[in-house]
Amino acid sequence: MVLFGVDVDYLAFVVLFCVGLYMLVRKSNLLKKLLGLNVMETAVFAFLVTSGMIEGADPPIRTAGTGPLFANPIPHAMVLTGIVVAVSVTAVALALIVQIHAHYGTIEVDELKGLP
Amino acid sequence: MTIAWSQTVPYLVVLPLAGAALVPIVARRDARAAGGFTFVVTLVTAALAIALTVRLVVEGPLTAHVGGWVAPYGIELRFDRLGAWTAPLAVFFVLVVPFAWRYLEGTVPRDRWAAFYALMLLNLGGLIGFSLTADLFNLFLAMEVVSLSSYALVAVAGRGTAAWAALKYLLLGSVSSLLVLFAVALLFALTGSLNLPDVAARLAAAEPSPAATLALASLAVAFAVKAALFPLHVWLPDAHAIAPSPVSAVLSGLVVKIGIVGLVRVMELAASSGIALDLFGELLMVLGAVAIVMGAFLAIFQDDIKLMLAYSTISNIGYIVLGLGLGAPFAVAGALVHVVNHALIKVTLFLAAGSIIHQTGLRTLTDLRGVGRTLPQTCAAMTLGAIAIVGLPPTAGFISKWYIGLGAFSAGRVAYGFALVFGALFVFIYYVRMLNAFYFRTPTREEVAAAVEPPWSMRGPVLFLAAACVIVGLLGGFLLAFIMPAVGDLLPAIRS
Amino acid sequence: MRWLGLALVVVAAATLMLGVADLPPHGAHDAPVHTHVGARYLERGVAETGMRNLVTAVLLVYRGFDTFLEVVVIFSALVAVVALPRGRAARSRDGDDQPPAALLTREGPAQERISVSPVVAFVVQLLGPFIAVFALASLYRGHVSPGGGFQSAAIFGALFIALALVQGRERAARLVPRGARVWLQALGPLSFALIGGVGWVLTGAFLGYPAEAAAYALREAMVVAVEIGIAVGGAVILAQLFMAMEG
Amino acid sequence: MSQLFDALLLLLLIATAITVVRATDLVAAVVKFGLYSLMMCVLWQHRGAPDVAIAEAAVGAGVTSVLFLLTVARTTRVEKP
Repeated sequence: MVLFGVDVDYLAFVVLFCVGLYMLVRKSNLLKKLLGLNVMETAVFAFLVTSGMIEGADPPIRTAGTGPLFANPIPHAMVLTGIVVAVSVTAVALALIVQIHAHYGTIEVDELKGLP
Repeated sequence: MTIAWSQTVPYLVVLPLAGAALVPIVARRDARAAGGFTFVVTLVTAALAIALTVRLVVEGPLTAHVGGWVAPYGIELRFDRLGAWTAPLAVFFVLVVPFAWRYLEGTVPRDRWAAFYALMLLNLGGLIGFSLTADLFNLFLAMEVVSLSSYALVAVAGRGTAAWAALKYLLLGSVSSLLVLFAVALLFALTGSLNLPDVAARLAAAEPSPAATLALASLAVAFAVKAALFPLHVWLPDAHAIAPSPVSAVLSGLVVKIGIVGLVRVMELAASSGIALDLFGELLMVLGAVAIVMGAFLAIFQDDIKLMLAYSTISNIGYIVLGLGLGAPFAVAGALVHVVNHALIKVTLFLAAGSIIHQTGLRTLTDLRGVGRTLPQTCAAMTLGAIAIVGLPPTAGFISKWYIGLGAFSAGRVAYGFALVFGALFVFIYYVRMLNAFYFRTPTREEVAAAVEPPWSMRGPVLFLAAACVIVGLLGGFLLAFIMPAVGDLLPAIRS
Repeated sequence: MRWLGLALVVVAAATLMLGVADLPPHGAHDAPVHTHVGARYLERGVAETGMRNLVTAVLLVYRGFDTFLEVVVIFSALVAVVALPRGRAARSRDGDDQPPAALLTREGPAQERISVSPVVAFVVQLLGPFIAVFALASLYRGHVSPGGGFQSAAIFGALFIALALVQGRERAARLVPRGARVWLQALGPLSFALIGGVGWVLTGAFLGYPAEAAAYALREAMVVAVEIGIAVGGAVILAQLFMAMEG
Repeated sequence: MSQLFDALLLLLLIATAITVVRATDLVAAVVKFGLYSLMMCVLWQHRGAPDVAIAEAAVGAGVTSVLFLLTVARTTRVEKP
């Protein structure tokens, strides 16, 4: 579907990306920032999956009774890998947030800035 | 069947990474054994890298097709003249790891040593993978290995302040990684390929599109964050100053260089796809010049020696970026040589500073007055490093900065030449300040008066590196001659 | 400062919009993305790799080096989380925060672990074996149907977490023997290094798989070894990440 | 039909993402994020990526949400305005 010359799906992903970016830069709470980062990541993944699809195509699994059109398998492999990377970074960030809270007693950036 | 040298290139990446997976197993018996094991792994990696560099000189660039799939259908690793910087890279790790053996005692709890050594090896493997791969998505993954291990290494010494510095680093670093992933996705959507030369060829064949320019621009911004280029440097000082000193040496000397390697890749991509990045070269020059002056200026006001060295890194990244942006052959060659030279000097300085901090427990210039009398060897190494980073002949810093300056004047960019001179002046001021405190003031703290030289496992690497600062300076011509053939491929990006 | 953030979002939105406006609309089968590398994989992948699921073929065979780095990334995450000191229960300095353990029940006493409704516990225990079978099937059938090493790891990891939540961490932890953990968590990178080395000896290229028809069984064995490495290693790492975060 | 479904799903995704931004209760925010991930996984299944959908359901919605909840339990539940 194309609207104002822009593919609606890509438009939606830009909106999702920016919602995540907004959460990352404007929210003071570290957990909220991290959620924002995850929303941004998912938006990029969605962009990848969508760029690899073909209208009316089957998943890239060539068993009997499928075809003749198949979705591109490379973006799927990239997104699978990307999901693992995303959860890895998130886990490390969360472990750091727990430490920050144990030390400073807050996870609000506005409050952390004033502390030594 | 003879085994081709080129097909051993993947082992440069695999050896340290598989070694990292083994470190926790080795450490189960004795945490110290992990240190020895890590040292052996870095040693083997460095030996392979040096052997490959020799092959490179003899028979030209080596290309490995992982899994036997020829590009663009598989992942390609290229060991070329730019990729050869992985040899000094691995050698630095060979020196940093023994330094860490004794340094960790008393600074990092014993039950975290295994994690520390594993993270160091992961960092090394990621750095090598990032420098050698010719595949966009592989580049992203190697970058994530480097970044993730760097975030953890900053926090490894464990107080909450370190965690906060690490998290700031992580948040900015993740945005930068996400930009890279987005750019990779865009380039893939445009060309259907991930292999760098193939992507460039297909972009060149297609009609010029804003999407391709956007992809290159977001790659450039992302790598500028990783390189801590001036307005995007905010994460660097805290993270590099708070980390344990061996980690600071690695982060400040080596990890920021992935940003530079990334920028070089963007330049290659732009050059061979014919996408004119009109503002790109100008922007690099302006930001580089500002970074030189601002980094050096901010360093003057630091009392904490590690914070001072961290700001000096921002300034030196400015030199490299300015050199790349100038686009004159001398300047680009100087910049590429400075990547290695700055790594050498900064590792020397951070390890020497780490020795001083480790032996005295103090880290500000005010507290460290007179330390030159009680730690003469370590401070001599620090002095050599300082002379090298100011760029006085005959040290390693001289030749690269000289060529960047020469490039600026030969390109008619006199203003940038003066930025360089100003930067050097500030750098001179803050190192004179340091040397003054070390040698010409009387100790005010009894820790300084009672300090003794560190054990040989720490002193050895520091003295060796300090000597290397001079030797590399004397042999600087060889480095330039080695890198010159690679410069030609980069130039059209800026000239166009 | 706050306006700077908002301006950044607006600028990013405008730039991205300009960038994607220029892309070919998605879903067209003749876009460049579908006619180059992906098309070749779809065309020859089944013959070259013996796998009908081409995503698995890309992950393990064509772009195996990516997957190697992927298992290294998640291994790094585990090492990183372990490297951080065991945080004790956070000391709350603010009066309005609730004590952590009362989080999901609100009225529970502070020492009690998060309590779970008996219905949920029963359902999880009832479904547990079936989920495990699904995870195994997704590993075993990964080359002909959706699934594969990593998906299987993800399902096993999620199952472990569900069990730990309803049965208590101690009982779940017994599923992953303490002594074997250091080996199991390293299984991903190690299996890749090992099989990659075998491939290097056999074919001359790291992570190469012998293509001759006679070596069919050997190739299968190599692929299965890597898949098991990814699945077991990934699942153990996810389980340990959970246990480390639970404190 | 398919296009309508897609458009509806995309709108719902955006709406859910915005509710994540607006939630001041962090448990609610995480649960909404889990919902967002699950809807994303439906979208991918619909786009011919069942492999990715499985992984996203187990990791994106499952493991990530649990790790977030554990962190909320060990830090604080309320986001300060």
